Amino acid sequence: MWTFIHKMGSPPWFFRFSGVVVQWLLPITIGLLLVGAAWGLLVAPPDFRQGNSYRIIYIHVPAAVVALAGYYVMAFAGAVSLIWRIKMADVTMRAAAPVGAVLTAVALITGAIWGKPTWGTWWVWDARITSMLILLFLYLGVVALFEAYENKTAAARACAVLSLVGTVNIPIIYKSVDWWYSLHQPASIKFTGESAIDSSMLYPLLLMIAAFYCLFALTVLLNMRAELVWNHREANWLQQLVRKV
Amino acid sequence: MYFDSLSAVWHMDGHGFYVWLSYALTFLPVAIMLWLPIRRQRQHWQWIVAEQRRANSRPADAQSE
Amino acid sequence: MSADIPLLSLREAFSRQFRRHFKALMGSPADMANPLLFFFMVVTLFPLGLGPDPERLSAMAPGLLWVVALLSSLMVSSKLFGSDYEDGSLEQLAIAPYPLSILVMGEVAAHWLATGFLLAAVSPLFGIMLGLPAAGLGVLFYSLVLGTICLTLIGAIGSALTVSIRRGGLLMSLLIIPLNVPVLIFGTTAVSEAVIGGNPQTWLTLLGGLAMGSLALVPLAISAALRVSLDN
Amino acid sequence: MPLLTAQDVAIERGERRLLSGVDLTVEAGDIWQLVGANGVGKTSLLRALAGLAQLGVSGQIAHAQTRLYLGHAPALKKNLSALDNLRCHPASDILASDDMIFSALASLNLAGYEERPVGSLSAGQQRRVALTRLLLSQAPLWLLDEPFTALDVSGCEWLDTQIRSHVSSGGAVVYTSHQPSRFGSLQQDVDLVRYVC
Repeated sequence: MWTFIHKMGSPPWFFRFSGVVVQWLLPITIGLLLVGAAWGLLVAPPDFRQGNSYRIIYIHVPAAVVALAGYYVMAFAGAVSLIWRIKMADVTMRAAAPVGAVLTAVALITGAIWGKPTWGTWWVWDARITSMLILLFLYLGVVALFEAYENKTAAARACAVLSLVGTVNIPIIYKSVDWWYSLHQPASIKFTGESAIDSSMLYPLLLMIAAFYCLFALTVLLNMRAELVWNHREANWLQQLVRKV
Repeated sequence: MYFDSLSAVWHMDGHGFYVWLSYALTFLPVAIMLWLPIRRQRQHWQWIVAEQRRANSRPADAQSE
Repeated sequence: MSADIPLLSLREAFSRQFRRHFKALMGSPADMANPLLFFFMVVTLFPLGLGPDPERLSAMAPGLLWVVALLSSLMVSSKLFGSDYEDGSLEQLAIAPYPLSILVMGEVAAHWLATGFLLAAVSPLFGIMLGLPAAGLGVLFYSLVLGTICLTLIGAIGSALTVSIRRGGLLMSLLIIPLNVPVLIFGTTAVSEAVIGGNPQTWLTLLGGLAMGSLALVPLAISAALRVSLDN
Repeated sequence: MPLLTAQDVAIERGERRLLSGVDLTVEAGDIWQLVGANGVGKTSLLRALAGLAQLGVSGQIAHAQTRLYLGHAPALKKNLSALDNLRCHPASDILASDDMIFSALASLNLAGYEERPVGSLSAGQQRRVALTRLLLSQAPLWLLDEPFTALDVSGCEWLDTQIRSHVSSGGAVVYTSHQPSRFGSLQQDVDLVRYVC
């Protein structure tokens, strides 16, 4: 285990390893996304109350779930970078932030579109959407902070501190927004929980969640590889690799 | 397959616009998100290749002159 | 000279830092008055924007007061470490033979007393101006005392992270506002509950818990962030 | 036991490597001057030796727990008096009585200026207030960044005397300057040109 982590910290080894992973992950991700989307759009039955508009759930919920998990991945990388000072962790954090921000934005946009046929309005200050919006701000803060620092090593450490503070705060934010919403909840727009979801609707949802996790991993790896090529453009191992290909 | 015809798939009992719009607005950014790093890496790779070629050809030029 | 020199006690080092910053703040009354003035002016804007209907204003007063308090706290804490960074005090703090997190807390405590606590103390006055019912005034004060502790501490993280960046002010609000959401919710709810004769204790307790948790964890984040800023 | 040891220290800033392979052992009684052209990394190395800079610094640095660092910035609050500034200095390590502070300020020709806000003093006077710290600390190791700039002749002489007496009583000094050696055979040079990448 330790040797594996140690190897992950070495750019040449990681570049080769991630190359193999990406080769497999790219077709798997695209396949999962297409199958899941087709299943959710075409095969699954409509919701008896919301009709066909509920099919947005197959992208909205996975995007939201993975966006939140992505923040924890980013913060974990930040902690590794702060404690063990592994440069690869910096690269991971930097690669994960924009991906998480895009997924959060996707969850917000699809949520808004879903709101129109369901609630009759594009935007509702519902607990889940509000929490998503705050998560988007947290992500944008990390991205903006990184861009603002001139020294990129310092930038990575500053972002690590910020994302750790955010991680501690996220459960509190989610909980407080929940309470806030339940205090002010208007009776007319109650959202039916998905606890009663039928298995014919659940399987494509699980498939799409898996697909979005793969998508997250894939884009982060691709971002990291692009970053590595740039950072190590003068390093021996990369020069040799380029010569070979 | 739940729907009977292609137009039913497109229309989705009046919800088609919302469903297809949200899928489009998901897959477009996802595609861009996948494509950008691939393009960036390829670009940098080509710069390195070009630089190596230049470095290799320079001594050869000097000899031929 | 021997290697182990009798140093100051940690408490003495902390209180020196507190006194230094407190005196410096007292020396520039304009800096202390600015957030209060800002509070005052925004409170004036609300009736102009929303109409003078007392019922409507008093219904919105808890939320309005808390949002303005949050903004004015944000405004002052964005400059918390600015002068320390520019005049070199930060370097001296970082090199001092005491834990940076504790020294920094001396400074944050002085800052809170001179801005946050002052704001809380004056807030009932603004509450009356917006027609906040008398039942809410006391809770407004208590909630702001606890709440400004959190706001100041979180603001200090933001200031520490952005102090080495030119034009860090706007960035700072982006970093800090989402982290302040729970404080705002707990504070506003406490005041609203008091107004409708409900139970504000729960929410004040939550705010107190938040303040205690921040007091325990935030100093570490501030000192880590300051060291990063010194390295930029 | 040496007051400061640096082994194989390398310094990089962003992606640029400034210095590498710096070895330095500072014993009690030593005066070291970091010599080099502008921009070579004198201040960066001094900050690294002081423990102020950590990012981009590799190698081993061990130093005494208390050390005195004077940088370009005077670390003075403009609207506090010199007295208050020195009473509550962020890095103060002794309980200095007001009398001690008064006599320290007087030895730098600052008698009569103790209670005035530092912001109202001239740049040279502010610099001397900052230097007063040398008398109000027990740190055995002094790290001084360009201490002789912005000082008049008498100020330079005062500083000269302080450094000599500090060293003779078992302290050590590391300083940067682009002026030639001031302490003759007492001091040793670290020429940074040798370590430039």
